[in-house]
Amino acid sequence: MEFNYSEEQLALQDTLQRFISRDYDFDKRRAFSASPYGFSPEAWSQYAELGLLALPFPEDFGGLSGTAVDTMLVMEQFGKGLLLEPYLSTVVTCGGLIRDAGSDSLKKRLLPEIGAGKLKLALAGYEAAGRYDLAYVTCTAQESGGSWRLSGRKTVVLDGASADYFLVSARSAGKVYERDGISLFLVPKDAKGLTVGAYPTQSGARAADLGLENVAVGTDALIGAPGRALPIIERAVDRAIAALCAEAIGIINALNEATLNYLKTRKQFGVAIGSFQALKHKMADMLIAAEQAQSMAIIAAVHADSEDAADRRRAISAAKAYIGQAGRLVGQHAVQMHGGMGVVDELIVSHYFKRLTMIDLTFGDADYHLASFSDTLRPTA
Amino acid sequence: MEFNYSEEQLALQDTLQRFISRDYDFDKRRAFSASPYGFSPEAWSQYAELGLLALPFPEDFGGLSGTAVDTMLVMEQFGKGLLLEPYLSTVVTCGGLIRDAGSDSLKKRLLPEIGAGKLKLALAGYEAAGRYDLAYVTCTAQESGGSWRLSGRKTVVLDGASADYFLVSARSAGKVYERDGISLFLVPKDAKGLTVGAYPTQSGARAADLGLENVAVGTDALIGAPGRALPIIERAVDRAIAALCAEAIGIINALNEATLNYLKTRKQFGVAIGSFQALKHKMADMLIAAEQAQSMAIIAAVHADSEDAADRRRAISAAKAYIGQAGRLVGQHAVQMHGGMGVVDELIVSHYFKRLTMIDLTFGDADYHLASFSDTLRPTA
Amino acid sequence: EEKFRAEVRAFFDAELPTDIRTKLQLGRRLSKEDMVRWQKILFRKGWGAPNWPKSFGGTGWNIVQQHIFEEERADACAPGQNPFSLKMLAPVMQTFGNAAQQEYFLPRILSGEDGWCQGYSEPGSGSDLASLRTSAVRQGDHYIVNGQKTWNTMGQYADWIFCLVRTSTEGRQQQGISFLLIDMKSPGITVRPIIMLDGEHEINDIFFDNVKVPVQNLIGEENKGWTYAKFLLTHERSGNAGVGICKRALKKLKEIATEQMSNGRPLIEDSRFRDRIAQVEMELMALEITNLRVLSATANESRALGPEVSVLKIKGSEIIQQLAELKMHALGHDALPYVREALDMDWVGNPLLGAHYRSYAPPISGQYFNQRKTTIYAGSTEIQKNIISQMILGL
Amino acid sequence: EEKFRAEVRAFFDAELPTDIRTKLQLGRRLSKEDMVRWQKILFRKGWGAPNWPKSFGGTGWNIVQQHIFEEERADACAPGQNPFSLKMLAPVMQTFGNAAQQEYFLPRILSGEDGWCQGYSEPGSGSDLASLRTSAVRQGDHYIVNGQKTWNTMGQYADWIFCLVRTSTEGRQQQGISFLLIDMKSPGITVRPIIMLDGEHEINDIFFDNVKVPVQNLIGEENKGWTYAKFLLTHERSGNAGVGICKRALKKLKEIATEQMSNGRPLIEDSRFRDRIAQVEMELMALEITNLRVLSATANESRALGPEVSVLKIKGSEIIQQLAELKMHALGHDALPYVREALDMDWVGNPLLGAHYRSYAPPISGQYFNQRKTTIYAGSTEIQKNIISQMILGL
Repeated sequence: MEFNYSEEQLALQDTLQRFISRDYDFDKRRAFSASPYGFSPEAWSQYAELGLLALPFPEDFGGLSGTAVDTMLVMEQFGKGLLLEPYLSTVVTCGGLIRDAGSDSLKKRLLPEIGAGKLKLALAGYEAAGRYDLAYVTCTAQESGGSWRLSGRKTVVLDGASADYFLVSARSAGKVYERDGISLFLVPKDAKGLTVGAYPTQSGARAADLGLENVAVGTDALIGAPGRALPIIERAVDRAIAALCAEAIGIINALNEATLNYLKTRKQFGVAIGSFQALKHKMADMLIAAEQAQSMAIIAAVHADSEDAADRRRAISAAKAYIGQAGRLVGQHAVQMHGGMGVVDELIVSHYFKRLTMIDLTFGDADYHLASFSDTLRPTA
Repeated sequence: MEFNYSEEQLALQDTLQRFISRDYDFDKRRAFSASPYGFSPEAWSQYAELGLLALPFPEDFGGLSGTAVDTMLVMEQFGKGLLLEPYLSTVVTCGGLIRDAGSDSLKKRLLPEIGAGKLKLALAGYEAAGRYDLAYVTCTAQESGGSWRLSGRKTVVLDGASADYFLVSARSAGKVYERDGISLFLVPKDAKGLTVGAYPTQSGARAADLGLENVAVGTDALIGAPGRALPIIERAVDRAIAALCAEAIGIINALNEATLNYLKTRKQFGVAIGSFQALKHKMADMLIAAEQAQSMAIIAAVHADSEDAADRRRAISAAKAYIGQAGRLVGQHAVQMHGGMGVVDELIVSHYFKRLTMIDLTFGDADYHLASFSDTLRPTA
Repeated sequence: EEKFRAEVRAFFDAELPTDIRTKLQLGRRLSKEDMVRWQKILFRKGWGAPNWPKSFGGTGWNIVQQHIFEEERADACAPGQNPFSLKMLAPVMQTFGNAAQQEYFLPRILSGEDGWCQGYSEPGSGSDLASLRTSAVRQGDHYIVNGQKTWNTMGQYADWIFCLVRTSTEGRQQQGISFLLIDMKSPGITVRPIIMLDGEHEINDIFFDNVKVPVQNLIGEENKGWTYAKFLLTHERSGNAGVGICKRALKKLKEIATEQMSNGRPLIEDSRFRDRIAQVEMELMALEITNLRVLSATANESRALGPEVSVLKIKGSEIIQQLAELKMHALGHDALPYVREALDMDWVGNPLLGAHYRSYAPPISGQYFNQRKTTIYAGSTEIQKNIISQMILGL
Repeated sequence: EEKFRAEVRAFFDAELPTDIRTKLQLGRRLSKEDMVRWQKILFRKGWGAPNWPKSFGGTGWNIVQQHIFEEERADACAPGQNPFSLKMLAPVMQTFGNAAQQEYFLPRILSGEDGWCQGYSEPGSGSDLASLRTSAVRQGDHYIVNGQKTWNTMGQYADWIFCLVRTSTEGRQQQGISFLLIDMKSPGITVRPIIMLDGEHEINDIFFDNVKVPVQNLIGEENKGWTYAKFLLTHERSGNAGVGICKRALKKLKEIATEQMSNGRPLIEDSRFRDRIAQVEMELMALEITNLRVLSATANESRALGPEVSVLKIKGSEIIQQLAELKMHALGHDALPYVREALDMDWVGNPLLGAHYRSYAPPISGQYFNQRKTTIYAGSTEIQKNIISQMILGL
């Protein structure tokens, strides 16, 4: 394994850091979050100019053929800057899914548009009563005379408020929880019969619930073979998890930096509070957690693109579980050590904490992934 | 609930404390542990004189009609002094079982003898492959012409090396793990066909495995109705668990006392190590754990004699689980803060630690009882 | 005791207004009017001050009765009474205040006419309270107060504020502090809302710009304020094990875990999640007894609560945080939405979201965030451990 | 790297004596003869000192190769080589020793002729090493050594001991310390066994009563010993993440959890116990990468290991302790017996017990007790956190 970033990667990292300090400070971010779509369209076009939106796509489709490690590096900066733009949904999750499972014509149609910042996508894979199980699909898909008709509901579609297209999982055969019989469709936001109920999230972005009533799409809207979409979706979500892990690392490191700085500057009883051994040792625990979490994020990135589903499950679930736990420890300690300042809206610390908490709750929390990692340890498994 | 000991109870406590400091210091205890039976027969007769061995029995059988709280108080001292005598097996577990489930003639025969220190008993309820499940009984009992014949094996019978009688659970009907069909028999140590394989335990006492080959006992050896013994045994074990919890409290408090004292006297870098905040806060955690554990031991004692099995299960399992966890925290911290001195045989600290660890592993460890407590929370349960 | 408990429970069943009960059940916002209304109801019953002696119009209940009342209150989803008025200011005023102060202020607290807030912390003085700098300079028969208080809870609703102010800079920090009562309507007072991390307005900065305060509003002697403040702190700490509130939250958690589905079964049937609940429930079982042991010990030795309340504060705050965290995790994806309007009773809601977003869901995540404060305020966990190691362990 | 790994593995498969391998697999006692025999085998292969430069007869392996060797060693159940000889004394001697010392001692270490032990800690000097009091007084061409060392590991087997001794009481404590090499056969040396809490003899008190030590056995300069000691400590800390040993223990734990039964199924099928294993396995997965990151960083910047090894030490010791604890809990009742003889290979055993008391059972509980030392020795976890907060965090 190579643990050092390449020249290009360091340059990219540097560019993003400068972008954040120049165009995305905490106050600007607050304004972006308050705006209708909960992010900055200007920033989005800047990402396009920087090539970020085409990073993971093949050259033939105007991409830069970036690796999962490149994505990791970008997402770390998204964490550090608490960037609100729908990069995870559009580029990593949906873009990556289309790259891996889309037809050539679809790739030609969408990837360059995504790369140019003209198109935003969101994955509608979860339903209310299914918790974190992507196989819980009650939304129906019926084929009739050259078109599909979708009916049902999807919940907490991340970045759903601004998406131009949704990737909707629907059941074309089988019963709920069956792995077979799930199909995936590309549905435009203005499709007849589609309702988008948008709302803000705890971390300041936007999500939406979808209602589909007999929504008609052409057969070309089908991605992958009918009834065979679950592995495709799982792979996309695993990649999204690896990216989320990287975002969490960006936040964890930022929180440690902020807390360490606070310990050195905040004075009580006439001395910097960082001179108290109990706080020193807590800070040491936070550093250890950050180092270990970083290692797990690397494992996730290295296995994110693996074709071997079992090997991927083991790495991704272990990383998501571990980073969920580490994020909890770092987030709670950071707030605690900031005292009163840790629980007010004024400082970025509480916003880091909230985002970290929501990352844990996205795509399955630490307990969910600990269980799925644990289940891979069964001799019978 | 009454949280204050009565005059008599305080007097008893005081007597035991004086006995320990006079006749049972650490060096004497070491010698007792090394002796053939792993305890002091002299101490045993002193307990008889003090009335300890008749404490929980009704007056009609020469007892003092002591409560579970009295037993708690005695067991706390057993913990503090790391007393090795088979009080838990003989008086609390088996004596209590006979008191509750034995026939009048049996009580007349045994309880006064136990009270006088002339008789020692041990419960043989577990089998090797059954882990902590008392319903795992493969040992067989067949009735034929006015007598029962027992065959099979029992494992890790506490205080089995010195017992005059064993209470042996055997299956007279049904399949392994079935709650019905388990019977309980009083078997003398010299019964034909009984082999007693004794060995020392990690906490310096003696246990034994039993082999039974067609051991014949009379019908009067049967305790309770045939096939109906499991609830009787479970109740006796629950009472034993409550007593173990109290013993653990005695040890936890002794460890905290020893550690606090070490923190105040041990000097490094020119100061008492107790002046380091990280250690102060650890010590505070140990005190908190001790207080909470004490409360749990009280809950266990108050419910130990409850007829309501469900209510008992909830209290006993919660207490055993919680005290197992608290003991782990206190034991590990105490050893850690004693540094090198914590991991050598010389100081009593390591012996407290080992006993506390073995208490957790007796009658089901913290995880086992957390699970059984958790299962009582099921709405369907 | 059981008779008393029954009486209390019956009262709550009969007298607690349904609209207020519902708000608390669902974790919706309470208005000032709600709180005053409830205080007046209690006052009519003669229960305006559960922790006061009869002589001042209190109930004269012993510490165990107060504990039972508090437990039943939480279980009934009744609002807590203003702790700054009843548990902090009043004991100080009853012990160190003069007759005039007692006769004027205490009845107005009982009747709900006056609500108080606390002016202790300052930007530079959190755990290190004695370093406070807000000044009060004597001018004739007034003090002129200048400075800033922060972390002031519910000041936006309060009629009066009791403040620690610096009346002297001589000698040790502790020796120059006085305890002053200030009318919130006084000219020169500005209240600036501080938004908490859950987006709610609960605390404030309070600025004093040449605020005139009559000298008769001084409690006890000038420069003796620190003594009164320490006295107050032990009273503040009393009963903050919060066993009643924790039991309520545990009940709620189990309801949620029974409603939410996982693998086609109620979440609580998942042993992994249920074990988490069990772990906290054990802690709470223990805390309830520990709390009673502390109370009965103090009762028997008839003394004020000592440092052992630090144990209760640490455990109580940890448990309420763990319960809040589990409730949030029980929601799964439904923990992500942040719908402010949903915190008002009249929210009709986003129909799509509303279909699965249960009535209990809206406040849950915010409560987890907000509850982080419980290990920080009223003496952070670190401070409590310092107290334990110093005053109990002698380290 | 994979080629190298294969070569190492092949060697262990071929050359490691079966009796030694079995002893380690089952956690039985190793004799001195076992250790010497193994060192001689490695020496013949030219691998007598994996961490030494070629110039001194070492392998000259880089830090990653050493890591691979260590990992394979643990996986193969081969004994570790004497760390006091190879990882502690040798680097000091190679850096600060004179030619005569290097030519005489180093070859004898390689060949297994000499085994060394360490004389550092004293009853009054644990974490605070510099306060040591064992004295060495110059008399002609000898030092006369008096005092007591404790916490000495494996001294009962050692031929030589390297000691920190006080040669001056002037100035700062650190300035009066010298680094001395002492023959364990010297008159005046008494070795008193210290029994560990698991009942085993692993460490000793060593008493020096007017022991004569030739001056040529002084390393470097008199009173400069503290410099050499600190140099040694960073080398001691290297590779003490113990990833290889942890992996081996994890494998063992899974074997045990597959053998032991619970509810009629293998224990590992119980999700509650399996989740415990999973939790530790995750920590270990992370530590393996963290360890490699530290190694590659040091390699790239071609520098000695820095304070980041404290992170490895803390995590590595916690993980090995957790694995030992889980192994013990996996045994259930079989964790209770304490059968000393069962730790010798030739134990026939108590037939009844033997029927279910598996070959892996006898050492398990003792190992849990014994492993408590790992967070204490070589810089306790508390000391390591001090190092992190001071040297990495700048607190």
